[in-house]
Amino acid sequence: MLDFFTYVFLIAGFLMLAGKVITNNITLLAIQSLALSIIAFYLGLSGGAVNWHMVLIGGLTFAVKVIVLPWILYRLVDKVAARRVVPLSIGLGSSSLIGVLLVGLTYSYVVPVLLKEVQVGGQLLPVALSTVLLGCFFMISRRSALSQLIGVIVMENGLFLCGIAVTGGMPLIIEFGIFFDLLVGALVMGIMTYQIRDTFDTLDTKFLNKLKH
Amino acid sequence: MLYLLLLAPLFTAVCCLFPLGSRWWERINVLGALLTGIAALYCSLNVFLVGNIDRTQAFLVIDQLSAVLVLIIGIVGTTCCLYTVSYLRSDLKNGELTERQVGRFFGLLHLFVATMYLAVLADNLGVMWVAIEFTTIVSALLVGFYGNKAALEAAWKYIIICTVGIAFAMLGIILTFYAARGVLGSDEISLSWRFLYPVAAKLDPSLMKLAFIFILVGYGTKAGLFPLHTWLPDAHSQAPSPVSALLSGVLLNCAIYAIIRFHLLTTMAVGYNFSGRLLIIFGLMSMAGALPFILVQKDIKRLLAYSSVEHVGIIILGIGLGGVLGYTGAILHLINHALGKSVLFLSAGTLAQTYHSKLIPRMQGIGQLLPITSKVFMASLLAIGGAPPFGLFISELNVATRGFQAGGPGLGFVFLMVIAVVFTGLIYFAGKMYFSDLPARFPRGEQFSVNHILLLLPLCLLISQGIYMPGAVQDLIAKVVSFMTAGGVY
Amino acid sequence: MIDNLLIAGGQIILLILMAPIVNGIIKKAKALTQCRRGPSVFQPYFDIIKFLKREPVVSVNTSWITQLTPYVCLSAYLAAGCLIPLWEHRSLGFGDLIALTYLFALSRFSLALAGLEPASAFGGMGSSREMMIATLVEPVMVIGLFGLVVAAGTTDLKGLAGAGQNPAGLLAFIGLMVATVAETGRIPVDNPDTHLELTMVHEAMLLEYAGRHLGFLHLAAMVKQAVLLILLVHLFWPQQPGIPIALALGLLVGKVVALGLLLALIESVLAKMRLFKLPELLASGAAFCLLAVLMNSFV
Amino acid sequence: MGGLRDTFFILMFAMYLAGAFLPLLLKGKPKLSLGLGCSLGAIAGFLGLGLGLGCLLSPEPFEVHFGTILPGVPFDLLIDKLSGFFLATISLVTFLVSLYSRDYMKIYRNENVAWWCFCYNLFILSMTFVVTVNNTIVFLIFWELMTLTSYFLVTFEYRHQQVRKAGFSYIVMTHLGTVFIMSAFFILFNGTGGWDFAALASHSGDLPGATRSLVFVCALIGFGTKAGVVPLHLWLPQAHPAAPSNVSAIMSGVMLKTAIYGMIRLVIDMLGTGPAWWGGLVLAVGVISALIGVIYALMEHDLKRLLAFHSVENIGIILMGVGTSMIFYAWSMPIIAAIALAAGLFHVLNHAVFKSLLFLGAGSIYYATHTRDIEELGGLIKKMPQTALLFLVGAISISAIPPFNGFASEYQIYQSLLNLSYLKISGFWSMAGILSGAALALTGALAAACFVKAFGVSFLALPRTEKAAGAREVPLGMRLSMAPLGALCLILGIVPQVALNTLTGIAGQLVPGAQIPAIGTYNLNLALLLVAIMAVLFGLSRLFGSQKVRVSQTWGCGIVPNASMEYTAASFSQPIRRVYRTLLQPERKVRTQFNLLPYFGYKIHFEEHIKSVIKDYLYSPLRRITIGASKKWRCIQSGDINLYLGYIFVTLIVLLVWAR
Repeated sequence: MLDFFTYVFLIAGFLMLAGKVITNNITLLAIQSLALSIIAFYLGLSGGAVNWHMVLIGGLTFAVKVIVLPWILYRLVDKVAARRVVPLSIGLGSSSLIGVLLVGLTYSYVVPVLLKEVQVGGQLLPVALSTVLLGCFFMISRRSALSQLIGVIVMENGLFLCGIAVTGGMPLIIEFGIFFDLLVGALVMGIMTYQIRDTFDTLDTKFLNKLKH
Repeated sequence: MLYLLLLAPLFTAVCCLFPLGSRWWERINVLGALLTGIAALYCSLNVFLVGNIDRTQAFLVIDQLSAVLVLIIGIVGTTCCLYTVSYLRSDLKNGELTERQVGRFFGLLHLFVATMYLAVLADNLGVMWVAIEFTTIVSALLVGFYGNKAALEAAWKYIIICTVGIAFAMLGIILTFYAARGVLGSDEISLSWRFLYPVAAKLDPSLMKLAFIFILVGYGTKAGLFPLHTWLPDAHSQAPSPVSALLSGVLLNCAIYAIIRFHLLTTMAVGYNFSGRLLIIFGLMSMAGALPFILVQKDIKRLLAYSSVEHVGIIILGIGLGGVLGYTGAILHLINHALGKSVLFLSAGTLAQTYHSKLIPRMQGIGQLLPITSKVFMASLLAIGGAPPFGLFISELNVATRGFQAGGPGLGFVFLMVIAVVFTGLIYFAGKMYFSDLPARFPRGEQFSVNHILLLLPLCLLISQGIYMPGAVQDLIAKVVSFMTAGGVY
Repeated sequence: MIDNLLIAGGQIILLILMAPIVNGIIKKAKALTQCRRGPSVFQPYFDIIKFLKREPVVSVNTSWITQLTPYVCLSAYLAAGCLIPLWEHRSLGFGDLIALTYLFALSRFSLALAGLEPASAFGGMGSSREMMIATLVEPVMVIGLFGLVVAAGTTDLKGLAGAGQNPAGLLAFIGLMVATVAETGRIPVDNPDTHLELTMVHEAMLLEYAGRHLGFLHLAAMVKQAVLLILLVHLFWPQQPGIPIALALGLLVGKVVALGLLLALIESVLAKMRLFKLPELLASGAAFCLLAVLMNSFV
Repeated sequence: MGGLRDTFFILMFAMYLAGAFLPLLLKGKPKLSLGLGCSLGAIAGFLGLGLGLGCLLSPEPFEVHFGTILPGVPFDLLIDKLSGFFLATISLVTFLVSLYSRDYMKIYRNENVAWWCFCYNLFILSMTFVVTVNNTIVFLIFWELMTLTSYFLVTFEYRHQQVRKAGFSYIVMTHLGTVFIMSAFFILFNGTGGWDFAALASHSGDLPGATRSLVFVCALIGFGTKAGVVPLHLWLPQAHPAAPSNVSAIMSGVMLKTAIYGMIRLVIDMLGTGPAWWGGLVLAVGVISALIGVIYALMEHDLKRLLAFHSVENIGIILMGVGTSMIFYAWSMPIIAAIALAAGLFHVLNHAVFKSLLFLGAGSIYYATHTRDIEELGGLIKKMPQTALLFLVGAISISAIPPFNGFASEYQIYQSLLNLSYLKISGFWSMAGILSGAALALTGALAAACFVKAFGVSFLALPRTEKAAGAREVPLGMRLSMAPLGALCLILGIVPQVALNTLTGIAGQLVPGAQIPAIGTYNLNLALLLVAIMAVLFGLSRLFGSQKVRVSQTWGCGIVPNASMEYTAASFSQPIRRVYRTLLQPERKVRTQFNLLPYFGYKIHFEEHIKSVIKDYLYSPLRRITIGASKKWRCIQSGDINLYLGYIFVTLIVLLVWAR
């Protein structure tokens, strides 16, 4: 059960790399977030006593990342993205390949070698770290401002999973802080996307290259 | 008192949201800035003079290290906020902004200051992270405030790159948390500096190593370490000048502060060789990497921004080299750079505003256009270049000495050489701007005003740092350094 | 001190008396080798006395420097002559070898200035060439002399008596001879007998001088030649100490005249060189001197 | 005694500070501020001279403590004999130059003279402290302050492109040189025992030989840059002419000497004896500087550039003395080492005297004619006879002609070089001694040629331009402040033993316990002899010769010569240019415009330029490479956000892999 959703989490992240239609990416993001909240719920409820902390995180994730953020993103796409297809800086084939490499790196090197002291069984930790890296790489390989926003959220997802996996959740107030942060950040980035669209008539970051040297 | 320090700028920010008109906003701003400055001064001096380390508050703590940062934010932040008044006035006059934006600007400015205070006062790793991420968000709005293409581009790059970087820092915090919980056994205190330091030696070394790498990449991005600095020249050059001054003078220091904290922790857990060496490498890379951009540059504010990268490198190198001399040099440099660079950005901003251009070839004859401001500009440029009688010379010498001792003659020599070559770049452009003739279409001369006092005060402090530090200041530095050499335990 | 001054006075009188006749003998010898009869050996005396009687004429463009130069030149060379102990090997305490070479520089300096002063093109040309030649001669001379100095272990001229009497000395002698030829302004370096614009060096500087001033300067040139020859004699063929003064003086004059004849011979068999060939000539002189130095240093 | 020195010191300090800040406050009244700045500077210089002489002559050093000014850095002064000597030299020159400036600076009355006074007095103050402080960090602060203030003095007339360039190359080169100085000090510093010189010196012996050599080489490069040794001299001939003449007099006369002080202090005093090749290297550097400096000087017709190149030459001569001394120290022969060092120091003093005299003379020419190009001068001896006499004294002195002071010190250096040969340690060193001696002789000959040109072309014959024709004698104040320098040239040349035997005392201080015999000199005798002979000759010609001197036109083959027929500076130096063409690489451009036939040229355009070999083959490529590489490197900041994110990503991956 846990492994299944973990894999869903990873595969959603991976599929994002393989696709270039922005709406699909948002859907995948929502699916990934859903997987994350289910994992949180599962961890919170599956033990003997109910871990309210986890449940709360799951709920928040569900509310913010499955409903609010995708909704905002869809709205943004409707408003600003003239084309649904995202320009790439690294081709789909090679980016998938690099994605595999990254996952391989986490599975074969980072977790077993560098993190051998961390006593966390299962797939949670490698999947979480892979997702962080994949999210970052997603941002590198996409040249659209919106995709970069999505990438940030994917990275946050990875971080949350990592937090859950390694520590069973950070202290609550901090989790709240991070959530709030994320929400505000996403909002600000959304507003900026909007402004960029207004000013540059495009979201392609290729045109954001006037400042150099 | 610590809460007052946070609430004063927050309250000011909130007040500025009300539609009161620019006169009132200015008054609120001045009042708030002064109040915040006094509170900051009180809090930090309380630590140094009375030795009263306040660790009773939940989530907030002020010790020697954070007191230094509070002091810097207090001085530089207040100066910048006060300077903003005239800056915005002339922007309003030039039609760059509307009156409605003025209030928003003040509000964001004070919010920005508040988040920085939170970042350095936070006792909790997580809170600190949140605060630093908030500084990014708020200051990104300020960077993009003009809303033109370049500003938006800079703001976008800034927020995206820093957010990605900061995300990696979170991984480091999670790992630290995990390691600390294994030792401390409790969730609530495992993220608190004051509980972490005493047990630092027991933390798992391999975990802490990895954590430090993530932290270094994360906060290093925010601090502008090469090659993670890419957002910095864009953001600094496009932001309104008071914001550039704050970004360069204080915000970078907040990120450096975070790195210092983790470095102290890691050093005790892993031993000196790991994080120290990493910091040395990154410090040198930042210095050397920024150098070519300083030698060949057209935009004055980008020039200053790259110089900030270089100076962050110097500070990080000093921290990495460690020892009494290294820490003394780094801390002094932290202070001096904040003072010098903020004055430099403010005066350069005024110059750029008057010329309606940031391009060095267009800024000819600054000495005739604005005699006083340009002299301040020249003096602070020399200061930043590392010339005596300014403080940066002394702090660089301290770091250099430590470099020769700990890193061998090669390291020390490269360090000194890079600084000297940077100086040549700076003096070249300074000469071009100052020793030239003003085009006829500009008016000449300026009146001495309160702005110049705002610029001269930090400059005087810098000179004092360079030739005569009062005994009290020397004690202050010695206290911070002994705090650091003791590994952050009090 | 007083007796030193008296000896110096004696040497000066000797120099003044000896220098013209040495010059006369050289001229005579030259003439003979060229199958001419030549003027009397005493001709230089007559010339100088005649000049000294005449009133001096100076250019309107000149200042006190022009009028001072003849005195400076002559006294510098005479003073140089006082530095070499002539009959007793007794140091007079006026200076040593280095002072001697720099006294030459003093007179050259003032003469070159005087050459520039009348604002004519010739004088300037003479000064310019003179200074150029000096820069070539000076190192040769100094290397040669220092080679001997190292052998003797002192720069004092008393101690240097006969310093050249060793195997390396011959090499040094050849080198120094080249330097002397150049310094005295003889063929192949300069031709003292011509006033052809394109070739003259020393004479060009004197072109605006007349009367008493010219007489002094001619005398100075002769004294310079005599001093250089005496120096060579002192270094390579020294006087035996303890012989009677009259004999010593006679021997000295004889030796100097012998060297002068050698100069005359050189002058007769060689042709005047182009000015810019001079570095090659002096380089060969320097090479001989260097060889001498090498031999002296590495023994 | 100590009390008196305290008073002198405090007064001097106060005067310099007042001289710096009061004019700035009185900026509105330029005349007053100039007068105040110069007078206070002169008083301070006088006090400094007294203090310096007092310390030079007194057996025990003079100490001042100001307490700790920076973390771990006490501001302590320790004026021993060496410092006292340099302090006295600096103060002597600055005293007279300050007096001179009162009148001279009037030609800059439209400029910001208050700012000039500020920089000027601070400049002198920092020089004063450079040679007297006893702490590395304070030394470096004042060293840099000295550079900075002199940079502002150099760029005083910043409206000229040339001046800006000169200022830039000056500050860049000396700043880079400072890196080497700092390196030398910091390698010596071992982290304990503080920053004062004694602490650094006390453990310098424990360092391994290679490290000590590294310190030495760093010191040589660093101080050599400031002193202007070849090939690090490039800034010098640019900066000196760019500055106002009174400033060049100080820069050339005494500022360069602070580098010599630094070298002696760091290498001989603190580092102690090293292998003989140290001294050999210094000697070689000295020889090369002397020769190259003087050859380039000959090619110049900008009077101040010419003098600047002569500074390179004279620094070379000084270094020959210092280097020889270091060789003797290495062979532990303290007595001849002390004498050699004294010879070098004596030349320091002499060069300070005659070079500042010459620069002030050049300043007077500029004051009178507003040009520094000697091709535009001529005939000034009639317009400004006293200045001409003083300049001539300087010219003779610098050409090392007896009985003036240049000869006296060069003579001592000759003797030291020959000592090197007499010892016969090995054939190599004997050769080195002789060849250096020959090089010194050549230098002297070239310098004489150069000053015949400089003096002859600018002061003698006919005025070449209106500027020269309209010249008038400079104000009395300027002449009066040059006169003591001229007198000193003669006095030091006639009785050098007074100075020399004091200076051997300094050298003796560096090697305690060595009994250094008094040096006797013959200069007085020689001078008396010369004067006596001249007097006799003069008397005889008065007695027997005709008293009248007829004045007539110069003979010009039938036409009355005018100024355009005079020998120019360029033509004067042409033979030498030709002899040294491999080094100078002259390039000649001749364009003849013909009238009708190729035989009737009516207009000939002639240009000849020499190449600065060192600049063309060393500095320009270096600069080009630096700028080119920087431009290439900038492509990493391409403006592409994806790339930037990639940097973060790659950095992280690399660190993760490295962490293992």
